[in-house]
Amino acid sequence: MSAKSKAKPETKPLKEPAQGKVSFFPAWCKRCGNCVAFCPRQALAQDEWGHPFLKSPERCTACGLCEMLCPDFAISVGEAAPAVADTCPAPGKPGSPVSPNHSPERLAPIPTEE
Amino acid sequence: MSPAKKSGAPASAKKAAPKTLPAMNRLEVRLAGSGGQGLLLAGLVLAEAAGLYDGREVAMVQSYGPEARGGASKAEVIVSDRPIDYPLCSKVDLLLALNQEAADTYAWDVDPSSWVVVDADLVEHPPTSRAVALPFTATARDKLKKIMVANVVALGAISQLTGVASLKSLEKALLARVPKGTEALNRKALSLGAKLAREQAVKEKPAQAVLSAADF
Amino acid sequence: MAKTPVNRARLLQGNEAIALGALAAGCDFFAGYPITPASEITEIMSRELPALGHPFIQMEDEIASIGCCLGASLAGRKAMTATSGPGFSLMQENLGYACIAEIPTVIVNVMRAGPSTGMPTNPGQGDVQQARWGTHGDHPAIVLCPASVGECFEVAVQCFNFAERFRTPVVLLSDEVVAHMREKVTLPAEGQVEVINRPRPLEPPDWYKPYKADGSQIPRLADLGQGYRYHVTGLVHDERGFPTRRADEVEPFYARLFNKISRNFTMLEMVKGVALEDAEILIIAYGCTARSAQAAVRLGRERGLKLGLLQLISLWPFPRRPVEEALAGKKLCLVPELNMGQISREVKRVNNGRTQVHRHSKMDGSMITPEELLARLRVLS
Amino acid sequence: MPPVHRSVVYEWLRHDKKFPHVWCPGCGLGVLLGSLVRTLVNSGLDKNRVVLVSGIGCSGRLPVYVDVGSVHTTHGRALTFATGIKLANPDLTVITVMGDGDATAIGGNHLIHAARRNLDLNAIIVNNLNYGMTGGQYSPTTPMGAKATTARYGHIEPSFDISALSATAGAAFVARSTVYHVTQLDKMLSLMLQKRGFSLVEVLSPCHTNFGRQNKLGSQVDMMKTYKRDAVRQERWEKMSQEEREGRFSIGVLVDRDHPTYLDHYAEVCQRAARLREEAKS
Repeated sequence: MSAKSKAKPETKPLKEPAQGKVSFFPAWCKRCGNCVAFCPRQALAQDEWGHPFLKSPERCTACGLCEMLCPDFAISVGEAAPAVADTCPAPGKPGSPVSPNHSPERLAPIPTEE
Repeated sequence: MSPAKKSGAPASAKKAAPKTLPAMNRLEVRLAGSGGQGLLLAGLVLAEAAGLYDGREVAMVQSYGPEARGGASKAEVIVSDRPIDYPLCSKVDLLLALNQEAADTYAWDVDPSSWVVVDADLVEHPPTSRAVALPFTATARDKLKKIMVANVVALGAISQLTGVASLKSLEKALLARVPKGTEALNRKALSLGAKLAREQAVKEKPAQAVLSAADF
Repeated sequence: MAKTPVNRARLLQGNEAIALGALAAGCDFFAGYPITPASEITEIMSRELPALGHPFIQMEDEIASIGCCLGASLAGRKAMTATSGPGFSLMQENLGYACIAEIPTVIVNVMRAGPSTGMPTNPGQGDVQQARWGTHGDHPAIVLCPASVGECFEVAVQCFNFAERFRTPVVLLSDEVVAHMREKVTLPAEGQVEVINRPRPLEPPDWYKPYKADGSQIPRLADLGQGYRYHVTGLVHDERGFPTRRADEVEPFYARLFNKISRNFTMLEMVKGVALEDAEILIIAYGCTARSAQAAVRLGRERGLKLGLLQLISLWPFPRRPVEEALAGKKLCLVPELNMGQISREVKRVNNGRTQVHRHSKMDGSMITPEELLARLRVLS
Repeated sequence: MPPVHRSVVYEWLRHDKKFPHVWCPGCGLGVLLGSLVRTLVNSGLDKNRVVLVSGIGCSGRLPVYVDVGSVHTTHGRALTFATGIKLANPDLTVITVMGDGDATAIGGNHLIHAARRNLDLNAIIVNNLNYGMTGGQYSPTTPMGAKATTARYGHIEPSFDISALSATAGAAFVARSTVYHVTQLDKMLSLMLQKRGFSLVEVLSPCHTNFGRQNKLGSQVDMMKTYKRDAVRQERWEKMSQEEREGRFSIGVLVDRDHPTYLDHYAEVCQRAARLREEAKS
């Protein structure tokens, strides 16, 4: 994140705050950081495990860029967020609740060399 | 084995059944010349005449590759009453050579019983003294004013010499192949060739003439 | 096709007969690249297919040609390509793809003397083992080989029928002599040719698994773009077509790939016998060499030699049972080939030391002559 | 373009295929996959009439995730299979996804001929400047001087400009985009699908695992930021001087022209052939 864009004055009035409208599917998230890095309003942040969360819901305009830039279909904007609980994940299911210390890479099929 | 024995048509048999074709047990014909002399067409017409109109079994192969565009090229036609097994000439019964190079290149397997027919003007040194030299190209040029029908003149001649295909069938096969508007020319070329063979070759070398033209 | 009098005798070239056979078998797609001595097939298809409203395309190379055929076949067409040795070498990769993805297609290889450019206008039979083992990895192969113009037509039809029935690529191995020679043939009239079409799925799309087979071991193939949205890959795949490396899925996959062919050996083993009943000396031959062998049998019998010929139409799977039967009780067997012994090796394997088997190899760009065979037999017997 | 609800996107992904997919964390192929699915949804195409074809490499794994007919072919040959599919059934929308090595090295010949032929195919070339799946060897698009596992001391070959190459070869539509400019990427893919004739979109995508690491370019976030920094809209690019263009690249529609497609010509051939047949019969 660049400091420059942070300092940008807000010219446009904020849209309706989109609190609760960004869902994360941790089972699919590979914690690449695209969403956090390219959120135009720096509404997202990574937790200590690298998983993104909506840190500043009031800044979110539900523009959907994080969803589009997520390579793993692990973010959904504009839907009611499923309850994220600290329970055991059901791997591979979109929206499945997952514990923060779960490693999604382990679920990925091993890439085959060609 | 002479062509006479092979084609199995003694002179007497012809008169008894003028409409029936004589039995034929594998007659091998090689037509050779340079690319552009129309030997592939001659071979096709010969094969179709013998196969489709005379009702015999035929196999035909032709030379491929660069020699088809100049140099010595050839087409080989095998005619038989029985199914043909080996499709190439094993001992040629008739070699037609329309230029010197072809006469030199393709005469390696002629033997004393084979017919060797060469163009009288274009083959200066026939491969054997028994060769029948007929003026195919000169006839086409002088009498028909179309040098390109020399191959058809030659076809008419070899039909008379060996009976490999009847003249009637040759004419049918030829007319089915040639471009529209050239039918009369080709028909005339064929009959001139047959006449050449009858008048010159058969008269001059009656010992070798096995089948006379009258029957076909 | 125009109502050509197909049931009238015609003078046809081997390559022409292959093209007409393919059309009679329902071939409605052709992609090819010119190469001697196979170009006539491509030329004829370029003339016939547009008139029928079917696609023909000349691609940028042989790799593209077979790729194009495989794509078309997946989209429901009966596709064929034709080439010769150098092009066949280029096709090997996608031939393997067709094997593993189980895509029906017919590849004509008109053999010429090789390796490499070799002798483009001279016959050879050096691609026999390549047609079997040319691709990497292990897979079964169906390879048929005609010896006459009439057989070119029949074998082309058979190739399509096998390809469709077994959902596999089939190679038609012709050679320069057979391809270029013209013979009088009477083709069957339209509708008199047995045509087999691939089994298509019987279940609705949601239940379809492209690589799940019934007892026949041959899965049903849906046309791409007709509601069945399945995945095709050259990776080893599970029944749904998705890549897998699980041993419990990989092993059955390979087993099925082989079983679908090996369970049908009796249908696939095609041979023709000539004078085998009382023969003492056996000749086993295929392609143009079988013609020399036929002549040798005729001439040999005229001279009192009891010769018989087993002509192989299917080279792969190798017709083990007919060859074993023909070998039984013969004192001598000669296998003439225009290579250094690619089929004689198979005959020796099948014979297992019981009969004297000799190869007769010739690699000078010309056909083996009947007299040459008789001379060889005189020396051997 | 109207926003596509994620739930619709999920409908176009294969439910029986394991997610998360095989690509590295942050790989641009995932972004492209999302963009492609959104575009397909927006285009109003019937799932059953779309076929995705790919070659070999990381990009080759893309079609398997989309719930359409999908063919994962041999290395470099995607366009040949696609040609066959399109000719066999012209009603289908055929989209090929290839990598830079796939499309311009081993499949380079097929690419230029597909463009020349102008068959109505859609080609997406994901350009990550190296061979990712096999471990970061140099490809025809690797920049001069860059490091690769087969160019340890710096790459010495000039590189291909994929878009210029296909434009010269005769493609009807050529566009360039990056996985950072994702809304623009959506638009380019949508234009590509609408276009008749051979249409191609070159998509720059970071390979931080191989190319990035070897050339010390940082994470994919850093690499995507360079796209943001260096990309210039084609309209502006045309007005820029040579010096200004140095080190930058243009994105947007580079070529958009109308000429008859292969199938237009082939339909004429069929008519001509059928007419000659009729004449010969009578």
